[in-house]
Amino acid sequence: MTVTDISRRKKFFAQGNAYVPHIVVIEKIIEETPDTRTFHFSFKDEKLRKDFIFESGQFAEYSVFGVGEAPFTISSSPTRRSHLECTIKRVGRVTNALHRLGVGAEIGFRGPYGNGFPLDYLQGKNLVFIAGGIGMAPLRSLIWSVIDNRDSYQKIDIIYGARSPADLCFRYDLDLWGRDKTINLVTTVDKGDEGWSGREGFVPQVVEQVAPSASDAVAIVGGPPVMIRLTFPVLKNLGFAPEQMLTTLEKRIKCGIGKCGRCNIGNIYVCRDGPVFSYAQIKQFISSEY
Amino acid sequence: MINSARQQRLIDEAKALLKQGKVRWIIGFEAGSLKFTTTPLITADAGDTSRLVINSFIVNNLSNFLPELEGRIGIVAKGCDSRSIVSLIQDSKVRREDVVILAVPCSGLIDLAKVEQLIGKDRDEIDAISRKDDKVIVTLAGAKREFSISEALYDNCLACELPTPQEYDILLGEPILPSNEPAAGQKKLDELKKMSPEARWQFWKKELERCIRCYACRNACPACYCQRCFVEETEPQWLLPIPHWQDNLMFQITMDIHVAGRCTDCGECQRACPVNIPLRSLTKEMYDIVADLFHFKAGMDKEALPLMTHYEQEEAEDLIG
Amino acid sequence: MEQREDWEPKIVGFLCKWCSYAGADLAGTSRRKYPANIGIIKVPCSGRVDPLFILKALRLGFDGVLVSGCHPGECHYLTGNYRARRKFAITKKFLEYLGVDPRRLQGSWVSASEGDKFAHVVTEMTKQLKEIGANRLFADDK
Amino acid sequence: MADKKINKRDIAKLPNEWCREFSVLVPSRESGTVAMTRWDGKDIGFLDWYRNTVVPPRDSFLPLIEEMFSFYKDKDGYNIELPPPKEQKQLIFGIRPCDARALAILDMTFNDGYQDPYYLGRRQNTVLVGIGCTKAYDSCFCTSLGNSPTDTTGVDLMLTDIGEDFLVEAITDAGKELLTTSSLSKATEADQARAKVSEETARQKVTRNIDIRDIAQKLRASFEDQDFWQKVAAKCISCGICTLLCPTCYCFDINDEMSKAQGVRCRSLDSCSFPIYTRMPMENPRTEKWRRVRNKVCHKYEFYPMLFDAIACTGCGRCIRLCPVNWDIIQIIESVPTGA
Repeated sequence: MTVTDISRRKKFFAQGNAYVPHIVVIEKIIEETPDTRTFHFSFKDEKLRKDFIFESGQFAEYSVFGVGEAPFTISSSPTRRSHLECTIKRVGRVTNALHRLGVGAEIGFRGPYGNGFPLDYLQGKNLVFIAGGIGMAPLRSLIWSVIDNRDSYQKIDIIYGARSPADLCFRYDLDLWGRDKTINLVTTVDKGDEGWSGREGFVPQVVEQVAPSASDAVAIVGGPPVMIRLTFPVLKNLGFAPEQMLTTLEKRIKCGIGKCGRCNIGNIYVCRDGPVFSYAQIKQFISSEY
Repeated sequence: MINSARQQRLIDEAKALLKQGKVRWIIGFEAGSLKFTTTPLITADAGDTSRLVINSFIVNNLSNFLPELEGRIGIVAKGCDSRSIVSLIQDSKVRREDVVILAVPCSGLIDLAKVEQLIGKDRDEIDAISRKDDKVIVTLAGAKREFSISEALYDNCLACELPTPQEYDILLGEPILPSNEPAAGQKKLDELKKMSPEARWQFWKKELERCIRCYACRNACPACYCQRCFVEETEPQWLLPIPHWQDNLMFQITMDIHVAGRCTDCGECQRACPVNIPLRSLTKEMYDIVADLFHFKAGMDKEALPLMTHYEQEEAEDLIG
Repeated sequence: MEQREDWEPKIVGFLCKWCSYAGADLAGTSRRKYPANIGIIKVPCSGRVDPLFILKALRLGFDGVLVSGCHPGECHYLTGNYRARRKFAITKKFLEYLGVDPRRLQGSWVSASEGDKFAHVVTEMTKQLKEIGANRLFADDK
Repeated sequence: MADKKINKRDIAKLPNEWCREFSVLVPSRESGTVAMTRWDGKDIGFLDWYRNTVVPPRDSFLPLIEEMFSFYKDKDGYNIELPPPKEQKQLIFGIRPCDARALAILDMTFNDGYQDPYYLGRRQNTVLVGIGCTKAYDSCFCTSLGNSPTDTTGVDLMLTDIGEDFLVEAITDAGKELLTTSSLSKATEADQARAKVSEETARQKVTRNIDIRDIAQKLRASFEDQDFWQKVAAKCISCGICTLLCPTCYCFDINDEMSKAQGVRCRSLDSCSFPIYTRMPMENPRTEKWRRVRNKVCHKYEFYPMLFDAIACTGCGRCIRLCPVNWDIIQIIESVPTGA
């Protein structure tokens, strides 16, 4: 394999420099869980607001000036262009700083980066979305995009789990998807509480129970590494071939454009060759490097 | 004192330890891939022990590897290394019963940088370097030149207080007494102390300007064993991972303070530095301060309580009002 | 660098919450006057003061650092201040060797009832720091 | 061939001439270590002692610390300013063939896909004048990697020691433009022959060799051989010397630095030897040192060739020479199991 050809990817450089961010303004903040927020934001630059396009699954580098940069996938759908969204869990220095910001604050944005989900490949297929916790963020972008072009796809299953009911993100979306007759939504939590009447159990187990058919289907998995690692074998048992399993990986990414080195899994750079991969592409390394 | 004899004894002992299952690992030195170098040999295979060497270039403080290995370990230790082992035991990083100390009385190691200075040639061009009593003999293009040990040994070796380990299981060779060159080992520090405070700070500023923040000084140091160093903390971020001299110096000062009472003046930090920062001129001063204020010398007394967990009612009183 | 006439030194004080912090409080409530040059950080014990804190304060450009705890024998945790003293002593000596004016780093024992002493310590330290001038140790221009 | 030569006595005339147009860098010991520093117009004595720098010349293109842009906030929000472009052109006098080739290898990464304006800007602004080696360190192994002590890959102008003179070869057009000084005379066929001998003599002095045939395949086959990797990583102390001072290592970190109202976004070199290099708040795929060692070796000899068809190593030997524990990449490469 040689380097992924990215010449056809859309690039939106500020000042002609791949490392310089655009300024975006936070317009709305949604408290998803006690430690996770979704930020709605738009470019400060009028023209860019119109011109900017991206693909589901692509990510961007967000900066809090004076604190630093961190990568997050864009969690809104490219089919809904009034603003952009990203969903961020408070885990480290940059995310803590982001959580301290309010509506009206300016942050830096570079992107979109990475490959996005292969829509051509997904079209006409049955789609099985499997997500855990904040791993729903990139999938949610694709789910809305699929819903907005519903006729191009077949059956849709969504299996979504979190540690506890309070840790389920995008509950407003789950409501809508739950009511949509063309979607089979299954939510689960590792451990329920008094108010919880739904399923209990880890995502891989629930996938086993739901047992989506592999025929003409593609499974799209998003979540913490351990969930991804455990879900692949379950899907394999259900008859999914390596090419039929997609995932989006998370690594420590700094530059976002394949230079700074740290996001590699073997010869693959998650930031430019991914973050969306089929199991076929990464199975050589996934056991020991992810 | 005959190296080949005690080297053979070391090989026999190490082999026996592994074969009899008395240790799981042997840590010693083998010949390095470059001239006048040795390299750590860490092995569980009795067959490898025949590669063990003892010579004037066994520089590394192998106790650095103790905390990361599991199981009982046979370790080759010079005097300074043995002090580090004692210190690690006192800090509960290593248990005494988990180490078999193969003690090597050491008459000092040859400082290749000094030799290069003395002869004005790179080490690659030297044919041979040998040690005879208090002389170091360098052979260059067939010609022999003699230097005194005070010219050619490491500064910390000249100041060595414990050439023969006190704490050991197997002693290889006859004990050696400390050399009488402590003043030679103190020369660089004395020069610094003669300078004005401003000039001293400027000196360190200039030296730390070329620090590349590779952390070799920290990683080569057996006293620096924290799983997570303050330089890696991000909340709060004590210093940026950008090698500006200010942060380099702050890192260095803090590290020296953090290892106070555990530093045995083994000299590994300075030796590890790829850009020749005279780090021992920092660590040795801290060593002297600790000795002066608290009569404490790391690893010299295995009954002593670690410096920072202990106190005397009456000490250093004039420093706080 | 020329020192401005109206320049005032900035001090960081790491004060033990069981004694010196209360002492500072007392100095305030009893309206005992002392310079406003000190910014106070409450610590659970003077033993909590890692020399790293001192270095960081100097690195940030503070002109002086004060570490203040309970008198010997009066530590809430019995021995914390004795251990603090060891750390403090080696730090002070070492910084002096590096070329830092020893007056930039000072230690004191101040109990909860010694509001006057606290005021005195800060006044005296401020005076000394005015003599030695601003901390330009980590400035880039020299 | 219109090669020139210059007498060694006149060598200072070259940088003297060049420093009118260029900021000339030469090897120096000024900083306490050997690095390329700005020429003071006088001392050309490095020719007597210089073998190679400790800090690779890569530092002139991808420096240890670099300001990417500055930012400040005013009433309209954040503003970002790029540093002004460097006006004066740079000339590195005395770069060794291994390090010049290293730059050609780095170009692949920094040119690919998204161009890196900082690195490439300096590359375009710099002329490289190489001096062929006459001596080798006992850690040198350039000849094993298809390189040679007098190789001209990546340089604009090449000087080869032919006894009393240096043979001066213009490799590129930029190199030709440097041949203006009157001290140059025409090289004869005998001089060319002497250069050949000189090269051969220098080659003989490179005593260490590795067999790199099928190395990428061998590494791939051994990727999961944990015993092997644990063994070769045992004595590594996870410092950053072998990476930060490697002429083909380029990994960097990006951080913000604040001073009062203004901030600077900096990039600084990073090392895959450090556990924090891959550390994320919740996970770290390479906490164990053998994984980091494996990544380092494989990146140079397997991954980089897969991506760009070039081994990311030029045999300069710095990683061996400067390693505090004499961790030796040659021995590692030699001992990779055949995977059969």
